[in-house]
Amino acid sequence: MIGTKTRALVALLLVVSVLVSGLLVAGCSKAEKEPIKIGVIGPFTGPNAKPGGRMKEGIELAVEEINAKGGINGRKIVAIFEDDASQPAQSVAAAEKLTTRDEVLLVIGAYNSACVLAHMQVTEREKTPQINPIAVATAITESGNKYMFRNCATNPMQVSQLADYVLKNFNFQKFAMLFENTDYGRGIAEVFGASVRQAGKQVVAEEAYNIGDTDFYSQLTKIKNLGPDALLIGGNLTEGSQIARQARELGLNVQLMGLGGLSSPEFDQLCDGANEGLICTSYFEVGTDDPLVKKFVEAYEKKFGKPPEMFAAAAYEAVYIAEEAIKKAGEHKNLAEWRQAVRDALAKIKDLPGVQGPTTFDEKGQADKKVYIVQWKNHEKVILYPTGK
Amino acid sequence: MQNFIQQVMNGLVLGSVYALIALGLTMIYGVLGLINWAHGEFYMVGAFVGYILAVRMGLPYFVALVGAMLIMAVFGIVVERVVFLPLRGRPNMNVIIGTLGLSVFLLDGANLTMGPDPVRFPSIYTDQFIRVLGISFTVQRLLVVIVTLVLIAVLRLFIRNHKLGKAMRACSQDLQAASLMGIEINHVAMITAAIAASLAAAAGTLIGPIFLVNPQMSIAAVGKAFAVTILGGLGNVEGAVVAGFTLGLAESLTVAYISSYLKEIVAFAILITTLVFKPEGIFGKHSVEKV
Amino acid sequence: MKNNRLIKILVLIVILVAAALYPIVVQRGYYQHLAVMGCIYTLLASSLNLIVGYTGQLSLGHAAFYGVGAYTSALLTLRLGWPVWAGMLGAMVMAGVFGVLLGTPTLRLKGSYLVIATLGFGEIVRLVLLNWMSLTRGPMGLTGITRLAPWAVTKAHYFWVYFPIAVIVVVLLNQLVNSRTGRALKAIREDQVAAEVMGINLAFYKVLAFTVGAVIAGLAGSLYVHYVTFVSPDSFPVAESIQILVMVIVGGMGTIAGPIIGAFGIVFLLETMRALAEYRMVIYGITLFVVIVLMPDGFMGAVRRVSSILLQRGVRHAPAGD
Amino acid sequence: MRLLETKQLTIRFGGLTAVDHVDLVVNKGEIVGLIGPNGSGKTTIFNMVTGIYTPTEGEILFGGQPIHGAKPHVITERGISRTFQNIRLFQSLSVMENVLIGCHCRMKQNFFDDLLATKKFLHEESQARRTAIELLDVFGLLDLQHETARNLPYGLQRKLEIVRALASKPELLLLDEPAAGMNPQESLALMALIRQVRDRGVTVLLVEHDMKVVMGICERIAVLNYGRKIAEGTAAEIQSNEEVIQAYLGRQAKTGA
Amino acid sequence: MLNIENLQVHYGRIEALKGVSFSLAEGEIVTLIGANGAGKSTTLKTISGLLRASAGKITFMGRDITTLRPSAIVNMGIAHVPEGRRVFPKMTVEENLEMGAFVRKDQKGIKEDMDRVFQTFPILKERRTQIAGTLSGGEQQMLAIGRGLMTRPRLLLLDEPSLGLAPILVEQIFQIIDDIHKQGTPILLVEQNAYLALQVANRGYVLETGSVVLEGDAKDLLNNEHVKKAYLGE
Repeated sequence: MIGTKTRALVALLLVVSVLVSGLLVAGCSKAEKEPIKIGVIGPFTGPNAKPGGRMKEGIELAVEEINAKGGINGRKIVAIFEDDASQPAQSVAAAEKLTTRDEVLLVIGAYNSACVLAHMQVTEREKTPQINPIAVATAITESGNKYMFRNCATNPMQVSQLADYVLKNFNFQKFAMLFENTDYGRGIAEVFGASVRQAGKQVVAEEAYNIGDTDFYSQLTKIKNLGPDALLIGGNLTEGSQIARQARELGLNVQLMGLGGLSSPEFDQLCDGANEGLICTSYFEVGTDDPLVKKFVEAYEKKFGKPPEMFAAAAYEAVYIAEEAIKKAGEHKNLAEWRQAVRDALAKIKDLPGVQGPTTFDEKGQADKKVYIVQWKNHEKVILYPTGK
Repeated sequence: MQNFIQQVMNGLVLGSVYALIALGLTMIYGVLGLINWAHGEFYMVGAFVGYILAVRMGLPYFVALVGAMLIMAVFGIVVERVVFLPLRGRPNMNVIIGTLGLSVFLLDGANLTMGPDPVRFPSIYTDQFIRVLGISFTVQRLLVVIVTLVLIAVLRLFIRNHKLGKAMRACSQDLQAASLMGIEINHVAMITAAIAASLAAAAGTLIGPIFLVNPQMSIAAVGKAFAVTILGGLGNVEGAVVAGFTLGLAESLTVAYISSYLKEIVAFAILITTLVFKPEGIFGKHSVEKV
Repeated sequence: MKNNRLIKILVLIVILVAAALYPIVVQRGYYQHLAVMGCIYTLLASSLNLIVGYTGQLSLGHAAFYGVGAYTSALLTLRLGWPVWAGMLGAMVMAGVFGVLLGTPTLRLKGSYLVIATLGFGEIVRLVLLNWMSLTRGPMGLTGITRLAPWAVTKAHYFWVYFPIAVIVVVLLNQLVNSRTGRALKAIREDQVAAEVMGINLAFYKVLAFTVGAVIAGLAGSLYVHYVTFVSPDSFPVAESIQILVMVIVGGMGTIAGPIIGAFGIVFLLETMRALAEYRMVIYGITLFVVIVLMPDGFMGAVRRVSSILLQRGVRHAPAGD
Repeated sequence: MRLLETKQLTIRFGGLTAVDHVDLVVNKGEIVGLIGPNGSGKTTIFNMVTGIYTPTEGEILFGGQPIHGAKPHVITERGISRTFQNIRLFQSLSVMENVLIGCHCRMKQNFFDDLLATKKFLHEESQARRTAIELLDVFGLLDLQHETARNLPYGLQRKLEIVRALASKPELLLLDEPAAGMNPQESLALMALIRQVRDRGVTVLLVEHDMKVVMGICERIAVLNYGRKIAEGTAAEIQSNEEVIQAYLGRQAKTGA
Repeated sequence: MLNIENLQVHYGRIEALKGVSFSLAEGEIVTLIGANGAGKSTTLKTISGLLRASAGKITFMGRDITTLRPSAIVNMGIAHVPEGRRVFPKMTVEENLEMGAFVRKDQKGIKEDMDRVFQTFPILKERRTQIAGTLSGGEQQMLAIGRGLMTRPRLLLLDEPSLGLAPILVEQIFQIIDDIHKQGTPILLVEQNAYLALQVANRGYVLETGSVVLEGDAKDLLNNEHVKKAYLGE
């Protein structure tokens, strides 16, 4: 039998040695002259690993291109990827690690709004500038966080564009909405519902589902019975594709609408034709004749053997925005000063060309971006708006 | 009415899957006396095996279904030898941690080898529709229900009438007495694990074409399977079947007539209610503890 | 007796001094972050240990108390403008109420049934947090939660507050398990019927264990939100309950030191394993299995066994009875 | 003076009547034996008296007050303690802890005293420890106080169970087959022990198969068969009772004697 | 035919058998008597392979069976009717008997043996489709013995067959034991009711706290002073 004394001592020894080992590890990795570090947070595993992977590819490509040109101000850049698996808590841990252990200059990410909302206080506390290329919740740029910049359209921006288009061009009376039970999905439903009602039309069904759900028959059956003219899918491509397929199986022949991710080729693949005629918004289209886009598409296809999609494009663009800001900010010995300088440079960015169109940040850090409205026709996208392009 | 019938059909499809998964869980508990916290992963791995056979290797769907069940049976035997055997007779906590270790291993192993992306698992039956009485479903959905019922019937016959099935029942009632009959406990344990894993594989391969296949599919499944197993009574085979269909229908009808927000809560509400009011399950009898 | 107490106090002082120095020596905020999380998990694992290790009631719903505490504290400070310390008290009270809620219906349940019931309870709490939009903002979570105090800017500040809290809680738990109450809990773990016949009120003590455990987990939840300043239901999945249980069991349940070692050990181990990248969780899974098969009574059990061999103090053979 | 009295005590499990209208009286200071074939309801009666089972019918009076249906811990507080047929010690706790748990219901501190180590806590603890040491000393277990209960040999485990039961300061002690697994010498020692317990002022009711123990120390014996009391009386009366011989002792046992 | 040498068994750290030796010859009934916890059941469980011996040797028909698995031991022809009957409570009487014949493949022989069991226990025939858990204690004991006989054993181990049975039934059971013996099956009998056991047995061993303290012819043991004192309640 071992006395409580001995046990307490053993415990003490262990705790102290664990703490000391932390110290040793910390001591070993002393910084020297190193490349400029950019931290990237995204869902590289978990339910959104697929778009997370595209995001990563976009960043890898941009980093490679910039380094091939000789880096920024003569220094190479390196991207450090941290996985958050779409979990806010993990996202916070990732941000902690990037800002305080890896001491990155700025952070790009993440994918889920909930994750960005969770970790943005970490980057703000560490006064580290952050470019958010994908997460669309309005609260992210409305929070007054001086270090947060976003180079994509927010939920209300794209949803109201979609609603305007549909209400103007179709004579639908009854709308149904099936959306994921997250900040993202609820935001979509709120804005779209408001637009529909404002136009004097009806929202007959508002059904929710959770991320990772696979069976939507129950919700769709219910919706079918209410006889809508159009159905808005407010979610990501995995669940969205299942909704489209199951709607077809149930004989729910209404106009399908969606956002963002539903314009990606993966969505088309997973749908297996069920997306025929679906109208959705898109941040990025391969088939335009913008030279920047052409160059990007070419390089991406060469590197990854497939055409890029929106998340790759958004993340790619974010790296170039970062490059511009870092270039303008110049060299700084002290990391805190350097970060501050990069933030200030980001705030001044105006009409910077990019693959998603020019970027200008307003005083909240939100870029004014327009989205495309496209329709799936025979596995290809037809651009409905803007018609000029 | 149409709505109701359609929802019942939806519920039957869900219920089939729940029943198949829960059957394996309850059998392992009944015979080996341990709760397999990695059972959701059996289902997921089974679905991937079916997917590889049918899509990557291009085998006909039914061949893939049977193939997946056979391969998973072997998988079950390996798991029984490597994981369950060292945990047999250990305290509950050790069993939980041990099988959870297996669960983490399988889940992330699948992430590594198959990638985290959901994949589509097309079968020819997903494109054939049946539209009667104003309700609509694919042949695949009908197939899920029919194959499930057939498997349940076969399993029941096996357990009722086959010598090995009887040996399994004997083991679940009194392991020591069973071994005194000359029943080789290790064989029964392996057969049980094999059947449990192949039923999970059937569930995965049947439902794969309807939904998508990805490593994460195990997580949602396991919670439901626990609810079903408890509702049916731990170790009770008939109970698991009835409870599986009950939960499928309850979920489907909840969405139809109450709210889709409550869909996920249904399983846990059933679980807690059963545990509080009738922990021995719908078919269980209350027994007095011997002092 | 006195000597023992003196040593304990001495040990305590050494720990406190070492802890006070840690953030000064280890400058990297990241390691400080891990140390803060280590303190929070120490509270969680130690409180679960009271339920699982001392009372023998296997629970997989501990993250629910953690979550309830976190949300209560967040909402009280955010919506009602309560000071942080009041939020903490509120979190402890509310989590305690949930402890009673879970403790009562589970009185009849044992073994696997109890585990599954607590698992279901944890999921229901999470799902309610997820769906009660008007209160919790659902999946969006609550942001901008008050920091611990205006002066608490760095992680070192948090560590200096949280570590002593963890120490105080552990000391109190140590006192508790070596008292009449603690003996009653252990008796229940060993043999419920015999315990009852020895005059121990089963219902009272089981609910007490759940409640005390919940109160401490609630406190941990409160410490967590005022540190991270964000909370969403995603932070309290079943996986979190499992993680806490792993800390208790791998550390060694039914011991005071075990859960502390488990908490710090696993927090730091998982981070060290980040180097293994995508193989991390696969290896973690195998490790868990191997550890539980080789060290069924956890790290402390193994320590006890090894030291009893080293000290040549094998089990004393009792004198023959006849 | 009647210390324990059961009136028409009955319990049914499902269709089975395990105890069937049994009247039993134990007077203060007596040693009473309860015998009968396995499954005749002896232990079930113990379980009802100690509150583990609730009787279906009938009454149990202790010191003239009804106790049937009360929770076991309440009954222990009233002054009834017991041991078990298959030893139920707190196996992984020390001998001392086992006895201290026996003291549980006689200790007056509350949860907060325990948590904060108040004066009351210190006083009650040292009091309980003194009681425990005294008991362990009297029964010769003091040297083993730090030993884990599991490591004790069978006979000492039985003894410890009795000591633990005595720690709750009972007026009535129920012993369930205390001589089970003991050899004749051990049984002799046990008989002395039981007498010693009685001499401390504790009334004893015991279930036992070892007729030598039963006949040797019991002042009165009640015989159960199929849940019913078929006889009651002194050892000599029971040994010559025709029905008892037929149901339990066996004819040969009598002729052999 | 059965030979036990210096058998030792531990439950964890507790020594349950401290070196027990005895033997049983073809055609014998041998009984082990002793108090609860003396190690009688432990001995039987070790013979049938449910427990592992920590030392010592068990030979059956000249073959060492000490480390064989229970199923192999059943195959060798040792049937163990466990204490407390242990019938399969949710199976019918017939299914229970079938389980007894689990290791056998001769359908015809099984059928014959089942008829024989029904002859020996007519009550079981009446109840053949009844669920075993609903039988009375005596009927369950008969079923347990019948189930043991279904293996067509070369040696029958009976653990406390009279436990908890009414005296009338006890007599009946012992009658049956005697019959089985007369039909040629040797029996190793563990009994608390030492008197009855020694009446029916050829030889006996007295176990006390894990050791054999006395052995001899049953008749001699019946008249032994120590046995009389300790086990016959005289």
